[in-house]
Amino acid sequence: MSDHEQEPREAHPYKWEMVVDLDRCTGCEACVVACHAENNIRISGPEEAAEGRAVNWIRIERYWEGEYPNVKARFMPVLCQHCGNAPCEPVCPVYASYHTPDGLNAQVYNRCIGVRYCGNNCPYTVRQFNWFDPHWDAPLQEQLNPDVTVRQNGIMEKCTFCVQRIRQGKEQAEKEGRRVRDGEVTPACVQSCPTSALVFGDRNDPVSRVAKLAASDRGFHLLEDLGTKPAITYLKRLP
Amino acid sequence: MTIVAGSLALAILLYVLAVKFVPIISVWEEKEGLMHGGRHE
Amino acid sequence: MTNPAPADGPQIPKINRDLLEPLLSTHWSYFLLVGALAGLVAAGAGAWSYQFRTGIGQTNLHPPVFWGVYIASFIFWVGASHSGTFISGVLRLTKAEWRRPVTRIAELMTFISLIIATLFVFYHLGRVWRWYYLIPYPNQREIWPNFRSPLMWDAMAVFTYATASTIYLYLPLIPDFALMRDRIEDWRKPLYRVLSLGWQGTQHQWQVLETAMRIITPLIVMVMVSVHSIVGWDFGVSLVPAWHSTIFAPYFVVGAVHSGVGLVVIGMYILRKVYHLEDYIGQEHFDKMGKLLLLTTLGLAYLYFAELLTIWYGNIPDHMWVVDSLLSGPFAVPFWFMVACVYVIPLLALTLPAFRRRPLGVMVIGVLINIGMYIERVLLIVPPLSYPRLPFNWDTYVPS
Amino acid sequence: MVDVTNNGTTLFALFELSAPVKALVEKLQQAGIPLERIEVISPLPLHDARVTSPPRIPLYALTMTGGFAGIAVGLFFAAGTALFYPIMTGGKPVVAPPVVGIVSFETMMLLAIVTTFVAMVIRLRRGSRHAVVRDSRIDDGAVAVSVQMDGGDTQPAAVEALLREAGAFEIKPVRKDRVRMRRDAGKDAEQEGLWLWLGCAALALSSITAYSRDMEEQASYQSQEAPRRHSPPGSIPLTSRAIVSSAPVTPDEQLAAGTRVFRINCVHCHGPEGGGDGPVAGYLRDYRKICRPLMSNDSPWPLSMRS
Repeated sequence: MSDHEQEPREAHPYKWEMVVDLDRCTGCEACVVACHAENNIRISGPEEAAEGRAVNWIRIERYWEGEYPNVKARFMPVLCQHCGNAPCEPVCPVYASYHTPDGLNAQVYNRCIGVRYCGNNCPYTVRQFNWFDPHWDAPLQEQLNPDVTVRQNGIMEKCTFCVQRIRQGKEQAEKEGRRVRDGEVTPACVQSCPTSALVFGDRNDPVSRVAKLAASDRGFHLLEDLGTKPAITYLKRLP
Repeated sequence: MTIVAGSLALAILLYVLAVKFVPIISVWEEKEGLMHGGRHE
Repeated sequence: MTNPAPADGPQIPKINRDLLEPLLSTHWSYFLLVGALAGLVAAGAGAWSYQFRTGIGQTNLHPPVFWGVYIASFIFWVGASHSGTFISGVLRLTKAEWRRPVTRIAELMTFISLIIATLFVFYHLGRVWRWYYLIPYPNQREIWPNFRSPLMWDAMAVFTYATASTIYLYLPLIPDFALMRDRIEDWRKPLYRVLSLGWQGTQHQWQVLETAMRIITPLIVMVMVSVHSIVGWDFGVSLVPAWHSTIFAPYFVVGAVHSGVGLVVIGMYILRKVYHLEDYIGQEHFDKMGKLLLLTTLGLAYLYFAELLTIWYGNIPDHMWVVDSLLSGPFAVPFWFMVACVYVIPLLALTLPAFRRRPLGVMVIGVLINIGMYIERVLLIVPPLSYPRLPFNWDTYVPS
Repeated sequence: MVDVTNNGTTLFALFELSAPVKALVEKLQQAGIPLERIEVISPLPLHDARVTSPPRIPLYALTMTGGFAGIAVGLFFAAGTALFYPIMTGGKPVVAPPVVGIVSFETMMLLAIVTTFVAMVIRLRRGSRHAVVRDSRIDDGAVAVSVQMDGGDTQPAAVEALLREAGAFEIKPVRKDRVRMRRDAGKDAEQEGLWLWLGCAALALSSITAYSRDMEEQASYQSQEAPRRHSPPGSIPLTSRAIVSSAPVTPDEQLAAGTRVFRINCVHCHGPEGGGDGPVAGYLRDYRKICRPLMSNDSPWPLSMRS
């Protein structure tokens, strides 16, 4: 019997990546809501949000383009870039932050002891810290996703590319003896995006949508010059 | 802030307590200094 | 020695009497002070337990500023711990005679500062009840610390330094413990008997002790340099704008010595006043300490200038945001106050020989330097974190 | 080591700090007293009386040894253990030379200093068994020289003369029982030390075990559990992570799937062959009881699973 998990890691076939088409993004924040619902992200409430502690694994940054009357709002969804050379990983003293063979930056919650160095060292500031124990107002705790851990007070968390969906898809595919099909696995944000600005898939699959789009000449990476090799490609037509 | 202030107080407290257990000037080194030429004022 | 000092007879008993006096008699105000301090400590402990139960959120930290006053205090106290090692270690190495009355004061400070510094690591942890994840021992969790993390180097360095400085405090204490064992007849006697390790004062014992101190002194000086270098690298190796700098390690070491010497001056002054040690700690000592402070002031100013100059001249926007916020932005007031406390005032005052011979004056400079250095540590941490590379969520933070 | 209880006399003389101790010791040696029976006790190190010291102390060598051991520990921590579980983080190599250097430096220093200290303590304690009387006047600025003699007739007188000549302001013989008492005091100190260390260890232990908190103990975790309804017994989940296939499966496939599950979840105790010899089994209290059904031939366990 050929055990899949005994194969050498280098031979692992997936590399999960995302493409964000800024020309399509309308800033509707459906992805943010979907992410909250899928990943049991705690509700901060207005007071904490005012203190800057609102937790969003994906946030829409808004920039203004042009001078006053001809001004245009531009939106940029920013989530964990799942860097190939992630600055958050080597600084973790307990391996809570590490690199999976699939190219994800994993965050192992129950290892984390909350030194918060990763949060400082992330140039995209997408890592979130649990300042208090999470809570949900009355009916909301009924909709928690049983596939996702509730993170406790004192640990770091961040976008996982909905790793629970990825694993489900991979197990299903493995059971049927095939690779994961393009579009079979979608994180919640991608699934909910009404304009299909977000595309997710396996970059190692040359015919996947994500691989084709990432090769587009509109593509750029966020803070590319830092050498972090982000797994998210932004598309934007330059004027 | 209270924690920071409390820690400063703890540092001083430990020092104050240590003064009661340990001579704050090394006695034998002071004697040795005396032997080495008595530069005392 | 070839030329023994003549007729030391009455002087040595006087040393014994004077230096053991603080251990034997206690003024009522001492208990008042202990009580007041214990009250403050209890308040701090209460605050910590509250933070423990509710969460780190009580610190007012919030993204993007993940580190705040705790880490600043940690750096400050580790820096303060350099007092003992620098003064007693370096001066012992150079066989400076005037070190004698100062070493113990400084070594005690090292020891206590390190305890406090370690505490701040624990305050800082999000899940402090899981701190043992950092210890490398085989366990059923199959968790092993990541030695590539600067924080791991930090933990090891501080542990090494704490162990070494405890030993370093203890070694020259052994003969004094023996003295106290013979002179003090109360409940402390058994303690001293244990701690004096059966010290008799035989030449064999002296030789062993002096050999050990000769070996350990240079080692601990090296450890001292490495410890604050590593604390500096905590910041230097990161990608955060204005942290990512090669100068951090030497800058941290010199800064640590700066505030450490300042602290020792404060301690010297207070102990001298309270226990009437004017015969032992003279103006000469304050003069020498003042010169040391002048030296570290100049060194630190040089390094700080080099750091700011390169950022300013390079004019990389990411870094300039931080520097602008210090020079003229929201952090300008504490920044310029810090510059005055740490650099300008000490420089002006300590260059005057007449000023250096006034213990009170040098002590005030020590206080200013330490206040300034504490502010400097906070400014080192908060402004760079407040201006991440993506300008979307710039935000500062005020400690609670 | 000198046996201080033999039948002889011990003379104990007090001098001014400025007395020519070195010359005295040399004269005593010429008078036939072996060096190890002369002890000079002083309140501060007398660098010129070093004649009395035993051969050089191997502290430097021990420090070096400790340092090298420390380097080895550092290498093991930073490089060795990284190779056991090669986890890549952020593009850093599994064995990163600068890191190995930093970690090894700290462990080297740690072990070097601690070794030196421990060696010194051992030497000090051994030295203190030379057992001589301590006089409080020593601390007030005197040097004491004690000479042990093994019972010759003329020796005490000759030695006493030498001591006087060197300027002793007091000479007294020391009784044997006095000397022995000192040794017992040393024993007491050792016992007290033991209790002190035990107390410290107990304190440290209690501080470690004071608190424990887990996600599982939190209300927030239970709130996640509450709305989940239990499915009827025997039902098969449709969309969970459990592996369910709509396609009909052959017995062989089932067996393979079962083997896989067994290998993931059971092998640790039950062993690869179901023999109860897994690596964890030895740690279980009644592991034979647990594994017996699997070892017997009439057990329902499919022994054909071996592959």
